[in-house]
Amino acid sequence: MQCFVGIDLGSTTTKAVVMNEDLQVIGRGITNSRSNYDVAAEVAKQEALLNARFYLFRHSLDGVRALDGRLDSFLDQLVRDFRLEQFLEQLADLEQTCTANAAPDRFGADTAALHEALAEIFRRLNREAPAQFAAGANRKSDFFRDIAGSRYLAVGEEVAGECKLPFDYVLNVYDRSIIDVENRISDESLSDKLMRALDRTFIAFDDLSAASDAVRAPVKAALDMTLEETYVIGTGYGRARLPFSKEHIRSEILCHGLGAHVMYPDTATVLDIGGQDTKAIQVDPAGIVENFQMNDRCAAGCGRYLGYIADEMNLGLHELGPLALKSTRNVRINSTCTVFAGAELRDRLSLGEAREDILAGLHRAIILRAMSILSRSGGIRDQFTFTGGVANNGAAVKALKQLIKENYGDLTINIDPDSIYTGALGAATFARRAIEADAAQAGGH
Amino acid sequence: MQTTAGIDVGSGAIKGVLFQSQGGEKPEWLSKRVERIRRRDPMELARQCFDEMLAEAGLMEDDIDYVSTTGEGENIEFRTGHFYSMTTHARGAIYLQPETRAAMDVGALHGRAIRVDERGKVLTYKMTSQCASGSGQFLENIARYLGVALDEVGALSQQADDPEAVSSICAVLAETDVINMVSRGISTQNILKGIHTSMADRLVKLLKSTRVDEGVVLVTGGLANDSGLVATMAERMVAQKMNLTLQSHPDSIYAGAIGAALWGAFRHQKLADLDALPKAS
Amino acid sequence: MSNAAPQDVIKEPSMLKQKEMIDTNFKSLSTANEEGRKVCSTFVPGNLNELLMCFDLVRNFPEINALQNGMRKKTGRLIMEAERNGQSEDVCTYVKSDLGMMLQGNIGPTGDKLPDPDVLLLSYTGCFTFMKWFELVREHYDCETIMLHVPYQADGKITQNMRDYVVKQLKEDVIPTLERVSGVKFDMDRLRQYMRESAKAEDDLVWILQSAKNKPSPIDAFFGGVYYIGPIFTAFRGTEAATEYYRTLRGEIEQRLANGQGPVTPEGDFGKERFRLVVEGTPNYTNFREFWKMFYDEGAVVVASTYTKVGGVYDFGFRHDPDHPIESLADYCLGCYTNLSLPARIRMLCNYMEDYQADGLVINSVKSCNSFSAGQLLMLREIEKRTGKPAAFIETDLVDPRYFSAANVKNRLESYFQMLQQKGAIQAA
Amino acid sequence: MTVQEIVDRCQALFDDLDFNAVKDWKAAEPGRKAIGYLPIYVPREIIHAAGMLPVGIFGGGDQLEVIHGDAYYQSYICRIPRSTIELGLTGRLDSLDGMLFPSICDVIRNLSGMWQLLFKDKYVRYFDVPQTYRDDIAGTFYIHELQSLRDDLGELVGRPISDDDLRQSIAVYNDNRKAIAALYQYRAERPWQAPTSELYLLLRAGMVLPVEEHSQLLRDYVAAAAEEERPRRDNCRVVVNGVFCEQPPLGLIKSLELAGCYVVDDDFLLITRWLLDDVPTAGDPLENLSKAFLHHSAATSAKFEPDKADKGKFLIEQVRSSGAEGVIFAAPSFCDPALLDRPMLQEALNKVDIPFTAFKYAENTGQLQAIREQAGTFADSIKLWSA
Ligand SMILES: Nc1ncnc2c1ncn2[C@@H]1O[C@H](COP(=O)(O)OP(=O)(O)O)[C@@H](O)[C@H]1O
Ligand SMILES: Nc1ncnc2c1ncn2[C@@H]1O[C@H](COP(=O)(O)OP(=O)(O)O)[C@@H](O)[C@H]1O
Ligand code: SF4
Ligand code: SF4
Ligand code: SF4
Repeated sequence: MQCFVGIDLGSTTTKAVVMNEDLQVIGRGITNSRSNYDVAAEVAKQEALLNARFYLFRHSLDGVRALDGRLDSFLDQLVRDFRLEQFLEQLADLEQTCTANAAPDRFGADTAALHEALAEIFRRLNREAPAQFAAGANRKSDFFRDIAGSRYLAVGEEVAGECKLPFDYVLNVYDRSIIDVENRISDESLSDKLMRALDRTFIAFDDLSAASDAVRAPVKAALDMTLEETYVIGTGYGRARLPFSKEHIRSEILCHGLGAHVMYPDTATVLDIGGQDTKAIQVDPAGIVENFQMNDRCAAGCGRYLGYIADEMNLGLHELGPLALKSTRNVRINSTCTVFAGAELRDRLSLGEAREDILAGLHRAIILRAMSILSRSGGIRDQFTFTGGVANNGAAVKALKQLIKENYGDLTINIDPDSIYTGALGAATFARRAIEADAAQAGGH
Repeated sequence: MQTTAGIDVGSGAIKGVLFQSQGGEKPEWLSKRVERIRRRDPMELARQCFDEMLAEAGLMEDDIDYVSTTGEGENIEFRTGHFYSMTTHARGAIYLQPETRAAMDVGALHGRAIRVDERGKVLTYKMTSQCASGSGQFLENIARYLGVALDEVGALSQQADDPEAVSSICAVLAETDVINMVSRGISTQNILKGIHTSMADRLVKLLKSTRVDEGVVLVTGGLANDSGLVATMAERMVAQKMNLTLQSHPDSIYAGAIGAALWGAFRHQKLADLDALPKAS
Repeated sequence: MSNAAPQDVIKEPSMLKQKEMIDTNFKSLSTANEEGRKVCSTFVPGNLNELLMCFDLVRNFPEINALQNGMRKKTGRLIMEAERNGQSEDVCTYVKSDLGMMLQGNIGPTGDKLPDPDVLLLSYTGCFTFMKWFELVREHYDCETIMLHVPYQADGKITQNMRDYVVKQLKEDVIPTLERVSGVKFDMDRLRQYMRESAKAEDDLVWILQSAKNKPSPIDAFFGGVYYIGPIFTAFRGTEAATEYYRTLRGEIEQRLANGQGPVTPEGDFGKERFRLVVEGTPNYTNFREFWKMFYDEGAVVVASTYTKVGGVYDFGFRHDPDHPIESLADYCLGCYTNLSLPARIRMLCNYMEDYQADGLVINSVKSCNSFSAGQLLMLREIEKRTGKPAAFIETDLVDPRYFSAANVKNRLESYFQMLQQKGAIQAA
Repeated sequence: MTVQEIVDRCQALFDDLDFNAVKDWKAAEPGRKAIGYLPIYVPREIIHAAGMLPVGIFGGGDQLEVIHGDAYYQSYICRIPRSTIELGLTGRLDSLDGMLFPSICDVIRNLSGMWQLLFKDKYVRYFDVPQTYRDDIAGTFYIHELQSLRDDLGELVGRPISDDDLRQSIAVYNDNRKAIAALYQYRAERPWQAPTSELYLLLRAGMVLPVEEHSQLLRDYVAAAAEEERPRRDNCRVVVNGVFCEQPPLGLIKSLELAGCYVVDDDFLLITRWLLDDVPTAGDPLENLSKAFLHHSAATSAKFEPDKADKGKFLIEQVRSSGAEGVIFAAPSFCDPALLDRPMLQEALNKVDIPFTAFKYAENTGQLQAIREQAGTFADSIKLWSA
């Protein structure tokens, strides 16, 4: 089938959206941006195509009675099992790379002890992996770098303590290895991994083993279907470094504007808070950008700021918002310099303020900055759409809603759970339109 | 004879020393410790550091005549007195290298250039501003990203052959710059050297604005351990025809704590002379 | 890519002439001290070039030195030097590159030594920083400083009180002091003669800048304009050389018009004119070419700019007037662009948008210059509102390379041009 | 009243970003008008003579959330104009019938034009003052400007301002200057009795209170302060310079004291101490105001110093007369006048061996650690090394 792909290579995450001819989104994929942009784009696209396969599975399994009405939970389990397979594969790679990097030229007499420690760390990591991907499990993030990284550090500190080995060694081996590991694309085929995941799923759903063949056949059929990448458009911060020709690149502003318009056709104002920039965009009823403003050459108050804070508090990004929502007191925070975030936090803690109150203050500070940029772009008009990664953060959303109400009154505020994909969605829409335009031109002549 | 403790609560690490001296003169080491904070509570860590030093020296808390804090240690409850960082780094630098005419303290978040006289008196100083570009923390993040241990940074930077300048002044955007460089295949050595160069430029600028014009400049603080930064600063100083000798000292990281301990002894002596001793703890 | 072979820049006769004029001036500055000629340092906006010539003073323009150093990529180092010597990171970089140059032996942009000034003529037009700038310079040279205070046109007009004040200062303070410093007696007829020359060149300059009303425009009124204003904003206003330069330039542009050609760019002829823009704000000098390229590569031509009015606003009728020399000098000082109130600046830009049939407005806001920058965001809004045309906002600096982020600027411009294009396509449909 | 009561009152006035004191004053008598002014100097005597309340607008401090104001300013411009705009756009300045923008720097100058555009129904005036000092040239110009302000305000209240009105107002302000001078004198002598954070609040109260009431409040404070014995710390004595426009947060002022510095002279709210001597009440009042301005006014970065030899003299005299041991240069970030002036002033201090330290702040600076450190080191060095 024909597919239109939009890739948004952001400063922190890379997103891809796959669309069919009818402008329906059939797949979304996301990965962390990394030094190898091609890999980031490729991985995001693979993830989106994978997600599209699941979309197809759902269609083809819809009528399979053998699943006993448990299609949703079956597919959810399959996704988790697939993720686990992926994780284990990369973990094995990480172990190998770490072991190779724990070489005597650097660690001298401690090398052997370090190898032992590494073996132990990975033993524990492998052991705990399935639990991390169990239903309802609380993961720090969905990216290998983050999950493996945070667990490695925690387990590593324990093991280093037990082995009386400097923790810095353990840390360093990881730091040396992770770039290589995350920049390698698995050479194993998708279907092999999926089939293994399916085996796992049938273990979880052992009462359905009789249905095995009835399920495997349509899955296999969906897997065999070719997804043709008819037209790809790239956008985002890193777009200029994508191996695409000029026609296949669009400005991120236009993509965000169009993406928001596609999700909510009545959108007039769009706010996007990404990793290192904040954009306020005004669009006309056709989704065309009329005006935009971005933060200047200081990255204060952008998404990355939250990342620093989360690190400082030893929390996952998605845990920040919920914690901040527990706040009961207002704490005014004025500096949003990302790098000083940690210092500010410590300062406040030492003054005896509660973590959740400080966090709420920090979120409000970020949104205040965004409000200024919005105001600079011409203010907020009805309807307002909030996009970008930070839209996933409940505390940021709460602060935003409050400030909009105080300053602009009651407006319709749209926030889509998939808002992080807005730029990619815009790009995919441009891809679809490019083909239409080509077709129209061909027809016209 | 006084036994005094100096505790330097930094944003990256806690440093502590114990000294025996006569009003800050003829000091003798009893003990030293450095503890990376790594998201732990600095106040608890400071206490722990103090206790460990006492244990190592075989002393009791009551044996200590004066506990002085410096850095962010104003709130430590077991202190006798507090001195501000530049006061202590200046004194510490003179202790470590009596020829010092300026101390260049480079820590996790700030850089400070402090001009001193031979007695450890601060003459002028200059600090980096509120924007955290080019601090130790930033270097540490980059090093981790590049998979380099902190103690390797120096050597690697000195192997650079074609350093790549970091264009952003913002530490956050500079991180993205670095990722970009990696993606363009720039070597780790050249990236590190580029960062060192931009940091060194800022630091030398600070130094120059204190108008120190001759003698030894001692690098203190955690980044004194980074031979690459020290070398790059020295290069920049030569390039700018500054008639100064840049040095580092293996105990440079303790400069603040040393200064605090010595000023504590000085103060204790003075108060004893005035018969106005406050009770310790 | 950046390592592509540098292209041979096409030089027209006017360009060669200008280059020669500039070189000669720097040469004459470099020998002034030795040859016993007296030197006056002064600023571009509100400069009294004709008057200074009456006293045989050689004119040195610190702002021009700074921008020339910027174009030659020397300012980064100079600014650092000034900062190392105690200047703040926050302040105007023109000042700092001048001070940095002074600290490093006062070697000018062309490599020629610049002279020690005998007098600082502080005509304080349109910017408070000038005042501190010459106080700082005065710390180094023990020389006379003349303050000519030019009041601000806060209500968009020159009142009689303002004019009287400036005239009085000129007559009772500036002229007597210049006579004393130079040892030359003031001669009103000499002044009139220079002013006659000025007016001629001013006529041609206005014609040249207004040629951009044609479609396609034969000139770029910002990037190209920066070169066109060179002589008349500086040491040459009132000289025959300037009159000749503008005559030649006008001839060349008449030719381009006849041929239906667009502007000349550093890489040769401009391609198809796709967007017509008005620019408010100053150029960036450290990356001048790179910045310009971002425009002409996209077919964007600047048809009018305010920067070409900082050294005098001539397109609304003002000319140096030999019949009322002192009064017209006062009006000239009072009328420079940055001495205009914000509402007046907005009106001027809106007129440009209309008269020059522009598709949009680009504001290049520089960190250095509060005089220009404070309020530009309101200007942007007002102009968008009044003209219905979209505007773009870019932040750089005049001569501080640390504040030019090519990627950032390009990102904004690219988005802006794509937006103009989309809009244009819809309107066409 | 006790010190605490006076300080609480001033603190409440300071915290009130809605200027209720102005509203109350206006409501007390129908038809009353109030005129706002920005730093550093306007002739409040003329406003007073028109029967109006002069109101000093000194930015939004660290408690105002600036949303719309930021939209008008790039990050490299100081904070005071943006918080001032925020105050205006959020209706907090609605009680003002006009605004004066003194000639201090390009930012405030341009703000006057922005105000014309944003608040079309209000009286807005850029108040130009001469940068040259001859009576026959600058004086003539300045008297004209004063006269035109007098005409404008007369028109606004619907009656011309008479010379006698002006003379009487000059006397009232002379009295206020005396009361302030007495307070400064008291603090210089006993800085632990009149901490600068309190002195500052007292001065700020004068920005919204009627001048007569303010003079009384100042005198009450000094009297009350003398009644109480307060603990004296082992602090050094400093002059603070550079705070004449955008204001440091109150926390910063307190931090200086905590870090070991007693402020004994400063250039806060310079308008209250701009004219150095009494302005004569006899003769032509505008001429008197002009002469006072041209020949007897404080030196500050926003003014041109015609004689190189006089650069820094005023500051050195402040140090000497207050018995200070050093100078703290505190300037708002991105403040061209203060920051460009600083190296010259420092040079002047160097020549006479007065120690100094310097840092920047913003009105909403939240992190005071670095500032405490610099002020603390400065205090340490004076304390450890003073004879
Ligand atoms: N689940 C989440 N919960 C809260 N915040 C999130 C979450 N996911 C991403 N973010 C925030 O979004 C930011 C990345 O946003 P994104 O729009 O992807 O930026 P970019 O396009 O610049 O890469 C992160 O820095 C983080 O702060
Ligand atoms: N060997 C090393 N090479 C480079 N940087 C180092 C090294 N050792 C410590 N550091 C840096 O020193 C910093 C801590 O320095 P320190 O002076 O203790 O700072 P602070 O007083 O602010 O805590 C850390 O941020 C770390 O990056
Ligand atoms: S380091 Fe902080 S303040 Fe400085 S530019 Fe970056 S985010 Fe902004
Ligand atoms: S502030 Fe602007 S006008 Fe003033 S000197 Fe600097 S660049 Fe020139
Ligand atoms: S703080 Fe400085 S730059 Fe800002 S308005 Fe005041 S005087 Fe001008």
